[in-house]
Amino acid sequence: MEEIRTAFAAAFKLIVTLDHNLFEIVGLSLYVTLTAVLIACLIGLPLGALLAVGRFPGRHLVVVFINSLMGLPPVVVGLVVYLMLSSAGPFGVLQLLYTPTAMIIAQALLVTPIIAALSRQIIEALHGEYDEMLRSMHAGRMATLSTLIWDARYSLVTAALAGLGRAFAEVGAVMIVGGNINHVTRVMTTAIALETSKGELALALGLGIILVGLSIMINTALMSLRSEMERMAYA
Amino acid sequence: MEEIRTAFAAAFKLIVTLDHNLFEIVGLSLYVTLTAVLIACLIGLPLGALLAVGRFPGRHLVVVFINSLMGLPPVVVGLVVYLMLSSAGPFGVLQLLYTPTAMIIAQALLVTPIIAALSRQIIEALHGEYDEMLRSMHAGRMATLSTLIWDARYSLVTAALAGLGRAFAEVGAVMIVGGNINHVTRVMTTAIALETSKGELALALGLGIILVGLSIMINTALMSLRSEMERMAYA
Amino acid sequence: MPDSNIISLQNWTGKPAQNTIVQLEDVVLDSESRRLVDGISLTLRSGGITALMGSNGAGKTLTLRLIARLLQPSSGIVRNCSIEERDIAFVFQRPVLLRRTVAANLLHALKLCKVPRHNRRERIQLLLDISRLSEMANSPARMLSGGEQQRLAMVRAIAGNPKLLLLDEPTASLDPHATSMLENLMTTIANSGTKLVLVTHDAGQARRLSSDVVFMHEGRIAEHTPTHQFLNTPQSDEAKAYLEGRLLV
Amino acid sequence: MPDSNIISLQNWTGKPAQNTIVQLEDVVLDSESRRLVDGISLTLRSGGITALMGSNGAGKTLTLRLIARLLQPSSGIVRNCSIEERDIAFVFQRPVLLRRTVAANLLHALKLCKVPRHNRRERIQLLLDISRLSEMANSPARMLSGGEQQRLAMVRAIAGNPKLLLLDEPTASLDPHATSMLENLMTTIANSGTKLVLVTHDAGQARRLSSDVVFMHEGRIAEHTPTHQFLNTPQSDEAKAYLEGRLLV
Amino acid sequence: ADGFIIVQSTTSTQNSGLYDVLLPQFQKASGVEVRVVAVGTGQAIKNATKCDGDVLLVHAKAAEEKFVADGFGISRSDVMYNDFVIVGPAADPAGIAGSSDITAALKAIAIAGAPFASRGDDSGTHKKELSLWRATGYGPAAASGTWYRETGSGMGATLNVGTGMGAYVMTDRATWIAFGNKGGHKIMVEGDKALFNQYGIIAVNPENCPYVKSVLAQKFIDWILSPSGQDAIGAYKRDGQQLFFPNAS
Ligand SMILES: Nc1ncnc2c1ncn2[C@@H]1O[C@H](COP(=O)(O)OP(=O)(O)OP(=O)(O)O)[C@@H](O)[C@H]1O
Ligand SMILES: Nc1ncnc2c1ncn2[C@@H]1O[C@H](COP(=O)(O)OP(=O)(O)OP(=O)(O)O)[C@@H](O)[C@H]1O
Ligand SMILES: [Mg+2]
Ligand SMILES: [Mg+2]
Repeated sequence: MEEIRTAFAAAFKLIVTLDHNLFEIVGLSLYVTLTAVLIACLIGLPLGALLAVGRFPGRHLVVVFINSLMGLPPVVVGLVVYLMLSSAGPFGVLQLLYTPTAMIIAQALLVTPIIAALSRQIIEALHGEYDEMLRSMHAGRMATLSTLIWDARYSLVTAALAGLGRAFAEVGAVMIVGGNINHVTRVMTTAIALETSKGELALALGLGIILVGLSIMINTALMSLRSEMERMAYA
Repeated sequence: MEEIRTAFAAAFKLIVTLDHNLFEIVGLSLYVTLTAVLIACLIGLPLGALLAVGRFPGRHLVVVFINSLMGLPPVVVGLVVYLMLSSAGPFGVLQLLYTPTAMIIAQALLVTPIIAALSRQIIEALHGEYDEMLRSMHAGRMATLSTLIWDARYSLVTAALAGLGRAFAEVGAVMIVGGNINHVTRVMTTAIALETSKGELALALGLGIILVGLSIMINTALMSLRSEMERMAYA
Repeated sequence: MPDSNIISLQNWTGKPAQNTIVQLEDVVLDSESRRLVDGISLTLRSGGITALMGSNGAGKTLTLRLIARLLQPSSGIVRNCSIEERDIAFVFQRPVLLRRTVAANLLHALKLCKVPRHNRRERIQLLLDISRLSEMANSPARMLSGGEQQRLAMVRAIAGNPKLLLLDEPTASLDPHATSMLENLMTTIANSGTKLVLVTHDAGQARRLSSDVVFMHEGRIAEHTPTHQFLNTPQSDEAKAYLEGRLLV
Repeated sequence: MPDSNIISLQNWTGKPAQNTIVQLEDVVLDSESRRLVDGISLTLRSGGITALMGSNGAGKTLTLRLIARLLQPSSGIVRNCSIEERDIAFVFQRPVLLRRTVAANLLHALKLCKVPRHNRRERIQLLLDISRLSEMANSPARMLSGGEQQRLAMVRAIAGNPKLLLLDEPTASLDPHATSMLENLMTTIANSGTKLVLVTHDAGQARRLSSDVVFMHEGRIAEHTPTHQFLNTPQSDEAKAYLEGRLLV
Repeated sequence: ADGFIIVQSTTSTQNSGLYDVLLPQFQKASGVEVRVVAVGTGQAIKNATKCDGDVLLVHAKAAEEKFVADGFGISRSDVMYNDFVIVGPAADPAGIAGSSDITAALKAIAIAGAPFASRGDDSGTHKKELSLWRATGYGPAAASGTWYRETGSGMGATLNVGTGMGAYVMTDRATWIAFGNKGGHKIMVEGDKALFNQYGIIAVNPENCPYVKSVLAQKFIDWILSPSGQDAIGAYKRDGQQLFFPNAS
């Protein structure tokens, strides 16, 4: 329990001393996570919308499959990406293993199903309401998707935040494909895992506190942006 | 790449030989995960509904906070639960560390915010539609919550599945509080992590394939149950 | 919908005496950009039907919502006298039905009204008979036709024997037969001591049912007079224009 | 809503010639439990207004949805002749509006109709004028009053100059002035060669506007006759009962 | 079983499979179940400090002695040893294959700037590696992020990185022999006396830790130090090679 007190002190100290290592790690965490979530949104949102709207055979199976992929184990994703990118693998020539790019790929793979599954749910609900209206106005496939995504955008923020949370907290996959290499691919979560394995529980917790603090900051920023947009939309 | 072929072979062999260890591990995984998600639903659904419906001061902050907690790092949750349950910790007398119960606690902590945040989103949308109707019928707080949860139940399944996915794939927290003890607290994900650290990548991947297969089976079962219920509701 | 049903359904507890049940005093409702309800004062006494008329956007629905306390006024007072909040029922202009069957919608309402378990079955059947929806008892409520939905919303609202019933264009999408049945039902309910406030654009309906008309224009009450007087010799220019189907410029 | 607006809005391309535009042949629609539309055959020719009448639940809305191809018939054929699917517009009984401003709802419709970018602004203003919603152009559409929403849905539907306009009780919640304006608008549109199918429970409205009445009963067409004949000497018992506000037992 | 104890252990003993043969033998002899928590040496010591274990089995002599001196453990005994080796890619960019001089080999790596994956996790192995670097006069910390890669993870993970990026790695022999993802890597340097690796065992002190099962813990320690335990260690082979050499005094 004493560790928890010490942890806050450690977190505080790291921040006020503007610890250089900390900033490097935080910066890389943000870069990797935000890029991965952005990619996941770009793929997951339209995919979710398509699954919500489309009426193709096997749609139900695809939905169940995507839902299941929310339970994709990070270690497995890490391993598959590792095998793909390793020098012996098919994309070995790119020499991406143990780079931030590899970490982004792994996280995007993990997060895309989450965003797709959740946005499928959200957009399906809206589609139930809009379907006949849009069809009576002869909206094509693209127009239907964009109208639904746009009108559901405030709800979709929550789906994106769920993806962000997963990516931000993720350690198993980035550890394998990034290697947690100091100054190169070390991010907040892998640093926490490292300090834990060293038995530096207070420091690990301190980093954890900073990570949660960051998460709160990002969420606050996004939610303010969202309410600001909501306000502006009718200003 | 060859590993991926080998992995499928390994997975196949484990299954057809009815490997005893595998069944033990799968059983524990299912027990821990399903119990944790059940607890998380029992707390998270009403909490989400309350946040969707309630109009108390600071509600917005609580919503942002719960959204942020979707990004709670498993290692941090693991550490906190560890410190609580450790013999030196406040709940040391219970001697729960390195037991499945400890793993359930850690996973429930991780998953509750996810279910709460997502169900808040889903129920808020429904509440926008039902609010005046329910108030005009003088529904009390409890009746409002139960009506909303019941009428949103098919959508809430997706929130529960997201939580299930997270719990099922989770390794960092259960590793710390469970200790990955053979025959006692070893689950699918910790077994995969162990095989990875042994360099047995094909076996690790094979276990991962089985895990994903299980996830698909659970999702299929739940979605069929859902459509069955949907059909029955109006039979 | 034989009359005997309607009578046996209702066990109206209010008495026909003319005691005040709701009072609005100088009620104002502002949106961010403009004044929507502009200083309404109104006293509703028990029994009888008051018609609430006025152009689209005059503020009729908002006034009903203020009376039902679904909205808080920006200023002014809405006061209940001799009735409690739970004695007020509302039939919305665009009824929202639960994603359940017709019968389950009624059951839900009965539960909220704390109708004892053993009475519910019988009560549901009665309400289904009144609304002529028995055949659709097990259909999803949201698949009903427009008029059927409106009828369901009506019987759902009277499930709890309210003392004040707020009706927002309840016959707008009903066929002639259903309209006349519903008008009979409204009269019966009003005669048993329940107060009805009826929003309608149908002057004939106001004439047939209401004792007095509150006429609204741009958020204000332009006139409040007995029905025959309102329809034959409207006082305000706005009311004259409204009744003639003209636009007041 | 001066008449000049209405005329300048429309650049109706259809000619008043009486060519067939939609044909229904023995159309049946079944739900899991019962037959909802029961063998409808109907030919719609361009121009003029056809009223579609019948009790609540008779199948009027379903018939419109079948014509608009929003529903697939269980059997039978719905055929478009000389018009394409995109020439059909629909005003729903309970209009669904986008979660956007009034103006944005119209803009969305104009984009879907492929109105060129530089014409949109002007066009929106025109539609706002017709519906008298200019002042609310920037309000969220879903906050409009019932009647205002119905007016918005109407102008949204005519944004693309349809050749067949399906109207499901479009004046149900309009005030008298808005009703007469909308009736004028419907006449103007019909005169310019667009076919209107108007669901209404208002015999007076049918008399004022329509040339013929399709009367439905329990999913079937009970009679299809010129309006004056339908209203004065209805052939079927069902229509007689309907017009008298009786229930046919 | 007659109860169980928890052993906080380093990972190499677990990953090499030693426990899988050792523990069943002990359980058969004593009826006591042994539950192994295999974590980094630092974490194992920390966990034991917090009384979350009955026995500590690691390989970091200085830290172990401090653990005992601080009163957390009763006494420390040598159990077994093996040795560290340097593994590297077949291409051998630093040209150190076959060397038995660790200092020279590390120097060669530093001069060549050949990738070297260090655990960088303060584990026993990492501490040993740092002490070996100190002897060379090269401070690898300055090169961290370039050719010197601190993986900040366990032995297995570091080996995965090493084989993945073609880097040299220092590992204990047991882990290497049992390791499944060797890729093209081979042992490059072995046999230097400085590479000696001693494992010790400690019973957690019950004076600080009320829940510690001292009696069972001592039973396990006594057995492992006894001839039957030591013989079992010596008999354990993978691919025909002995992984650990018992040396209890
Ligand atoms: N939440 C709101 N925010 C802003 N304006 C609103 C809101 N609700 C209603 N209004 C506006 O207030 C005015 C009055 O609305 P109300 O719904 O009371 O009209 P009404 O008299 O019931 O009309 P109708 O006959 O069309 O139903 C309308 O112009 C409407 O656009
Ligand atoms: N999807 C559906 N499944 C089952 N029954 C349906 C469905 N949609 C409509 N119905 C039923 O079909 C009948 C006809 O519905 P429809 O909406 O066409 O009536 P309508 O003539 O438009 O009536 P109203 O005047 O009340 O609007 C109704 O009894 C309705 O309950
Ligand atoms: Mg209204
Ligand atoms: Mg209809």
